[in-house]
Amino acid sequence: MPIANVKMENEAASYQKGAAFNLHEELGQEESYLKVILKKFLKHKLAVAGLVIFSLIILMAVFAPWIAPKSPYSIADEFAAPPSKAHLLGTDQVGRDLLSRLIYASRISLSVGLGAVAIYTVIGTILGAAAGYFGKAVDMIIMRITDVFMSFPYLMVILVLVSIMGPSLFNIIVVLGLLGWPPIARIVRGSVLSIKELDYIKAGVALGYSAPKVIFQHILPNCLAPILVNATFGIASAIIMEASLSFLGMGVQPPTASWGNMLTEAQSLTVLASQPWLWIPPGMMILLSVLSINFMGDGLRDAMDPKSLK
Amino acid sequence: GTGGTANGGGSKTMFLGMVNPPVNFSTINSPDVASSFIEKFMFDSFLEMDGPQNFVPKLAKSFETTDNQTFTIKLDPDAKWSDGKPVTAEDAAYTFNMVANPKVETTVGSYLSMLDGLDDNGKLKDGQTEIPSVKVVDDKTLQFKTKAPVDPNMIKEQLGTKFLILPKHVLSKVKPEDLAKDSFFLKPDVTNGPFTFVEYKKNQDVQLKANPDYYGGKPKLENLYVKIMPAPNLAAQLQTGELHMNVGIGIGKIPPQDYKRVEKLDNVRTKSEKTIGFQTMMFNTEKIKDAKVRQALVYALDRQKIVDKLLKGYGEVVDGPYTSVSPYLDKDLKGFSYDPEKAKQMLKDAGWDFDKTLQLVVPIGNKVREQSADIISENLKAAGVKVKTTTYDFPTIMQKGKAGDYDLLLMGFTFTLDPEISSLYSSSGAYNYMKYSNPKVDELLLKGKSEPDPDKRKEIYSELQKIWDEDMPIITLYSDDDFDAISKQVKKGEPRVFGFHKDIVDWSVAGAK
Amino acid sequence: MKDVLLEVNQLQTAFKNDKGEAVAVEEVTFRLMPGETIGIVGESGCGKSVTSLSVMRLLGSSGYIKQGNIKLEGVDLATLPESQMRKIRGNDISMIFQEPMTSLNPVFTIGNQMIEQIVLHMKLSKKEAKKYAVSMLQKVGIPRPEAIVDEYPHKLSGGMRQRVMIAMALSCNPKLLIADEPTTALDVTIQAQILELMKKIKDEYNTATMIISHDLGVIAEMADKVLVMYAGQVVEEADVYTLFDHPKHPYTKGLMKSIPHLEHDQHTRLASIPGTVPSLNQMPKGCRFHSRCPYALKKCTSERPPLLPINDSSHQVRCWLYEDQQHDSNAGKREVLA
Amino acid sequence: MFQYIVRRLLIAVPVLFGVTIFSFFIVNLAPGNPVEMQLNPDATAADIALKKEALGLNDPIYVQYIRWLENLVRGDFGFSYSTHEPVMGLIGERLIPTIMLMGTALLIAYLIAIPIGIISATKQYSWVDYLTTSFSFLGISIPHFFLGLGAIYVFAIIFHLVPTGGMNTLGGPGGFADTFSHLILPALVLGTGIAGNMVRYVRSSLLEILGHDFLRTARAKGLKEFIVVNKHALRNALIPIITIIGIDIPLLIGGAVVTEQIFQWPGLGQLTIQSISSRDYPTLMALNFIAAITVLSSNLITDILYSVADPRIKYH
Amino acid sequence: MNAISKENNQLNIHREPDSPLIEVRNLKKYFPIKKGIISRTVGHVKAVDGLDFSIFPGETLALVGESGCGKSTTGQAIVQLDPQTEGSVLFEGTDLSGLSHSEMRKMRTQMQIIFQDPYSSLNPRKRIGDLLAEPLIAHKLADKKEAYKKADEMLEIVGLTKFYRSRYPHEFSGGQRQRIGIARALILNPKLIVCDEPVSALDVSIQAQVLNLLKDLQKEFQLTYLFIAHGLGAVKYISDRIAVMYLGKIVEIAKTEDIFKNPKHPYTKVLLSAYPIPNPHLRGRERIIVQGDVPNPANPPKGCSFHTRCPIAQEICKVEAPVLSGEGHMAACHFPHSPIS
Ligand SMILES: Nc1ncnc2c1ncn2[C@@H]1O[C@H](COP(=O)(O)OP(=O)(O)OP(=O)(O)O)[C@@H](O)[C@H]1O
Ligand SMILES: Nc1ncnc2c1ncn2[C@@H]1O[C@H](COP(=O)(O)OP(=O)(O)OP(=O)(O)O)[C@@H](O)[C@H]1O
Ligand SMILES: [Mg+2]
Ligand SMILES: [Mg+2]
Ligand code: NI
Repeated sequence: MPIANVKMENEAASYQKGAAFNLHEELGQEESYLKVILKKFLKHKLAVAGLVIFSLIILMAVFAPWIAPKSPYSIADEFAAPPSKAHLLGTDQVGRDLLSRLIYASRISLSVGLGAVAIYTVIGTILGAAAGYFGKAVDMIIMRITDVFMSFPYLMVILVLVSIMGPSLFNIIVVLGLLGWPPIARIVRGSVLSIKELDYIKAGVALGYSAPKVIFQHILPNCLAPILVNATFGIASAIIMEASLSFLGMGVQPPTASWGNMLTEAQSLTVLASQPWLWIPPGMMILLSVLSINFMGDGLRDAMDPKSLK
Repeated sequence: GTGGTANGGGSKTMFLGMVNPPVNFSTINSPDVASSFIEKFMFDSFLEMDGPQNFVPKLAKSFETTDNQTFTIKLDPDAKWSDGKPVTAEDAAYTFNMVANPKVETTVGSYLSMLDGLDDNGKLKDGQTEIPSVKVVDDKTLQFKTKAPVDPNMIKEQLGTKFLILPKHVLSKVKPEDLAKDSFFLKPDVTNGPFTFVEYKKNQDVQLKANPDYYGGKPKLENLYVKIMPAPNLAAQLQTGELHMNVGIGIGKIPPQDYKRVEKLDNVRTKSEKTIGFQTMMFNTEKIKDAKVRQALVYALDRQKIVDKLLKGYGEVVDGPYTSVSPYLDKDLKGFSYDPEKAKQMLKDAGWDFDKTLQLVVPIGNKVREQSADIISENLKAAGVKVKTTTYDFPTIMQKGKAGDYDLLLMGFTFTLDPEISSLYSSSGAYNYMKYSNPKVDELLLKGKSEPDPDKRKEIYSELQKIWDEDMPIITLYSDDDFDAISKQVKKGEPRVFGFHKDIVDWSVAGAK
Repeated sequence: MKDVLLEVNQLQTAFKNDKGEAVAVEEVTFRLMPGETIGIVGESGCGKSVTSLSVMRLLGSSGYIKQGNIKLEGVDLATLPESQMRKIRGNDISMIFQEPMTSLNPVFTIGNQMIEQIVLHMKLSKKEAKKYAVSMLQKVGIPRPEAIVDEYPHKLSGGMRQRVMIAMALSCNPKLLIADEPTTALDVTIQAQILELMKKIKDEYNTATMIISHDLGVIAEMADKVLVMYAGQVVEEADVYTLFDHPKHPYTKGLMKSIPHLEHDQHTRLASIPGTVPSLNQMPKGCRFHSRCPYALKKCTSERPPLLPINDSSHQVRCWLYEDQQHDSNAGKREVLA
Repeated sequence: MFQYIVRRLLIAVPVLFGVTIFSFFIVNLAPGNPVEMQLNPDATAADIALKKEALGLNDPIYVQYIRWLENLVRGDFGFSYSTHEPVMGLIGERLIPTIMLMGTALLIAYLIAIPIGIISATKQYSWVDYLTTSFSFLGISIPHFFLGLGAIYVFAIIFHLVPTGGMNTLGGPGGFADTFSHLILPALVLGTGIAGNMVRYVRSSLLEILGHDFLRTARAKGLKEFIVVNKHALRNALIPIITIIGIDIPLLIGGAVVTEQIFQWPGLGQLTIQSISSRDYPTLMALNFIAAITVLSSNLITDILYSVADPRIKYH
Repeated sequence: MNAISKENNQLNIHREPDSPLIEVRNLKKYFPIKKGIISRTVGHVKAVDGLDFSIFPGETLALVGESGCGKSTTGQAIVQLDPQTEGSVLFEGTDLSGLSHSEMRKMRTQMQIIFQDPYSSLNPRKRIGDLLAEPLIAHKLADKKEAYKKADEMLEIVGLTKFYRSRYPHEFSGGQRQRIGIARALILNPKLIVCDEPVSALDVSIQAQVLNLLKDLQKEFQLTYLFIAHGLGAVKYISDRIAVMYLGKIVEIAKTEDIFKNPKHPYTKVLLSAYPIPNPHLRGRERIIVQGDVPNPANPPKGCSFHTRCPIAQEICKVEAPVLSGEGHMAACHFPHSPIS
């Protein structure tokens, strides 16, 4: 179609004259969405604090071999020794340097937390979106499968899967990832059901977009907030879950340290009462990373909320 | 005050703390030590072993043989079932027959395998219901005969102290195939021991009551509770006075990390005792074929450190299946001391491939053992051997062990004081996960089992221990001591490795403060 | 002259936000006599609702009255303690909102919500209050009031809900009724019903009414006098006939012209005000309308015009075009504001 | 409503069926086998064979499943492989303690979470809000065993306020007060764990409601802010809060394992762990079945509660 | 009607004069009401209950009526967003329900829709440029560069500037958003645009801008509009013909002037009379205020569906549904000439 140069008398004129001042202002702050989000995010003090702390933890994990003062496995003479010059955080019950273990453990715990949550968020999102968007039989079947999965003997399934695949970090992540999706699927389905009714989605259909395009490009980006909230909680639970898996011998394998199994190893009244260096540091690390992720999530959600951008 | 809030029992009640929950009270079909432990409060064994190979009469006034083949048991004439009926030789014979009956589910069948007239599994032939070699001589006298002469100590330990008899008059109507499921075993109401059953609250406690008509005299305690709790709680409850003692013997162990703390408590005293239980590391001899390599790996282990640090010194390093309690331990063995340099050298000499990674498989459930795995893998690494540790729950371990799906496997055992240990070392042994097969060993084991003379047996087992050190299919890592704490309120009674139930009738506690 | 019921003087209302504050209502001044109806018109976001909420003192935690006073029968509401203010709300001043669909609590019955207020202010027993509620529902023309009183809001149509809101608002015989876009969400035929009802009620109770709308038709139908607001300011105030016959402010004029009248000729173009309403954080200097004003003078871009009467009549306008017809008797006040 | 319930129950049947099939195969696929776990070291080959036969483990797995299903239809869960008790009894005796613990824990969770949630929602972005957020994360970051041990240490050992564990004082007078003193600590531990999660839900659902028009109406009536929040807002916020009961109950059944163990509380969680470690298939199957029923029925119950809390929702 | 479309007929000589662009035949859309154990359908909301009308190229047909009378449903059925239960929609003679998915997707370039709410009709997370270029790219009508160029041009056409392309919807006012919505609908160069209350959510001063724009665009691109509204003022300004709907049915359809000058159906009269006139001098005028609400479309009254509220209803109205009749100016009323007071 030849787009003719239509003259919009009134409006065009107005935009030249009246809106001129507006225009300049607005052109000056032409920003990308990402930048807007970033700016909003950076205003959120706690989110920034979270980002800083979390980045530090990530750095710690990445550069563990360079940061850790000792090998996380080598055994000193003093077992369960209190903090000292030689061992800044003391030694664990097998005489290993706690600080080093703590640093190395961040690799494991973060991979479990982030990895498992990433996997199940993807699965849950896809299934939930499909159920919500297509409705009818697809919805029915997916939701029944979700019910089945939710009423599953969780421990048993993990036991079987892990023993078939062998307990390794990767497999733990995969198994936790494969089992965690039902709540996400439900949440996403709910959001999709409500977003699907919005006019801009209808407009997408009217413009002749294919279903995957509508789902992935138009619907899903708009239900990020609840997914994000669930994911931050999920990370904490996955880190703790890994620890409780070692109850059944299915956790991260010794002598590898994770924050979770460092805590589990300290399961004793004596430790609780008189050897706090064994449990406070890993506990703090879990709390700190979970809190920082949460605050980041909060900040991100606020920053991405179109309402808050208005 | 301490204890005042905690138990409501008064001065005639005792509380014991245990970690492993008993499964059921089926005397002939209970799979675990905890069940047997509880059963022995309610059912008397023929004999009690109160020290290494020292047997004292219990239900049996006498347990004798003249030829080491025909044994005669005379039951206590006063022994009565709790319903007033006398305990008779018929009851004993009934129990023997039932255990040997191939239709009866049992876990104690092997105790009878040496009886004449039974097959190698200790079962009756099809169609038979009575063991021909077991005779009821009179009301109180039972006689049985073994296939060949045997060391009477072995019979006394197995049949004498572990075999509990059932009341025939209560159970005779139950079909053999239904016996295992009979409700009698959930609530044994006709028993012959010092205490009678009141209630078992699953995973909480077993409540027992004094049997006033006990032939050995009415117990001083009126009530006895065995409380079940996770190990970390033992120390707590000892401190609060909710417990009078832990039961020790592997089923009520205080975690070593609490030892110091418990020692410092002013309301309890502590004691420790050597045991016959031991923890091992098995070598899969099909995967690590070279005995020199296996020996080298043992040299690499700093077992003393495990004992000193993890067990806080309450334990010992031994090299074979016999701990220092056992009369059969060959004290002249030179043993394997920690020597990483030597280990390295030996490995090199044996042409060990230092790039190979060994799979160390560890069962979960025993904290110290899990921790020792960390030390072991560090030790081996120090010797240049790569190790990958994997933990599994127990059923999985059994499967992996059987399938030989491991290189190194940690496992603990408590056998009998008797040195018979074919199930571990014989090439057909049920626990021979090492796939260890040495015809000489098999022969000697058979010989040892059927040798009635203790001195000769000792020689045989000494030789075996030497061979095992040479072949090194399995190494004992340590034997941990029984560390027990007893409330100062207890006037008499304490946990014991041998003969726990021996003088239970005399046990007593002082009233609550 | 009768006593003034409500006197709003130089009201300025602001909201706290992360940048500091945003002034939503810059300058609003008006008086209301008992039984009189004042209409407030203006585009979305110009501060109509904030003005009414300021009178109710329901600005939420972030909003506050920055300047000015609001005198109800001589009592300054702007500084009244919250507990006193609560006694006035729902009693002396009542309010009807735009969205009848969402203004009633979905989990309580109609009766429940009415009784709550009646018991609170009229000190009746629950039973009496319910009877009274039923009679109020009857007054606003709800069929079967005895049954409806026990229904949940979702069972009612929008028009019915707005009737309930009116019944609720009137139940304590308020001196002042604030209706914030009472019919915007309703259909034309229903709107006509509600407007009719409001007129009837006003005649019966002689309640002073503040009616807010952006529909000039509704204002023409209901109001005695009209405030035109633009970007937080009153730009023109006049009695309804004057305003519609002789609008002065360019914005008011533009508004009047851009309404598609029914008698309007189909083939002539609609007049429209170019551009958009400036946002709160980008208020132009000088006259806030100057960027859209076809008659803007140089002065308009830099100096802010005051709201002054034209030729000493009751017709007030905020525009430099009429400077020579106005004389500033309030110079002092203007200085303060500038 | 009645019809709705019936329909939901009918839909639940295939789901239950799916769960049983899946869990039966999963349970049987687990390495290790029940027979070995029940024999002591000296068991003979004949004993093992007999046990296997007696338990029907020699049949193909689908035959075992059908047999199990047949029994189930007759209301029979079979006998435990390890204790030889009827599974029904085994579970029955733990059901009451489980429900008691769960109920109290939920109650405590709500008692903690709702006021805190309200405070942090009404004071959004204040330091109180951040503090409660941090505490709620503390709640989910601390493993239960740790919280449990800590509670025992503080309340039982240092202050002697409550016993360290169990359900009744042994040989004691029994009765409500006694049971309660045993119940309170584990319920508190469990409850605070859940509360952590719940505070966030209460907060966010209340925040959502706080922006609604009808609250302005309530304020315009002259109501006190307290009533506005706690009557008008909370009642609406309850609806999303109800959802998490549906999520929490199933979690509680399985998730109380550790707490039950530490406090020697005789609940289903402990039984689950034991059955897993002895590969007690019939008990495990029954537990899975009950868990599935709980999940499904708590879903149904929440849906019904929805319609009670929200008159707009009516099921047909 | 021909006066208006004359210009178009000249421009589109290849098209048969007077052949409708859209023909709606007996259009029905029932939404099921589900009940019972297996969610049996126990009834229907008859949202649209047998519509027949045509829209000719270049003309604007307005659809007015109260909330819930089925206007949007009709609009969405025409662009096949929510296909009809019964009846057919013919686009240039092609029955749309006979098309396959991919054929329908292609057909969508011919007809577009503009929504009422400018705030929910633009994806908040997409830049304006992307929003506009996306349809061209999705239909492979242009490569990326061209698409964005066209998007820029389109922005200029609707009176915005191309500098806005990298901004997000939230940065625009309602009127601007509605312009963007119009641009999006236009970019595929459709023949028909369904405007579902495009100005109801806008301020008075902005309404006029958008209405003018729509009218200008129609002239320029020979667009055909189905214009849905409930405000009569806007309708009067933009439409050539008006169809008045009540409870899923058309009760009157005629040229705009005819409707305003000479309404036949009492409902139309009521609508006209209820419309608040922005002139205080007309305050005291006679108005017809009907009582009661629109009946439930799941259970519409028998006979004439308006009889429950109709001031002139007779016995026959309760039993017999009137049919739409008349030449050019059609109304469905038994007493189309009775005056109402
Ligand atoms: N709670 C609030 N916090 C911050 N800003 C607010 C708040 N309420 C209103 N505003 C701002 O105050 C200005 C005036 O809003 P107000 O609601 O009074 O407009 P209005 O004239 O009633 O518009 P409408 O016709 O859309 O109802 C707007 O810019 C709005 O964004
Ligand atoms: N998806 C749906 N499911 C069930 N009923 C529906 C659905 N969509 C619309 N309806 C019903 O169909 C009828 C017509 O709705 P429609 O949206 O077409 O009305 P409308 O004339 O556009 O009203 P409005 O002016 O409020 O937009 C209404 O009664 C509505 O409740
Ligand atoms: Mg408003
Ligand atoms: Mg509509
Ligand atoms: Ni004309």
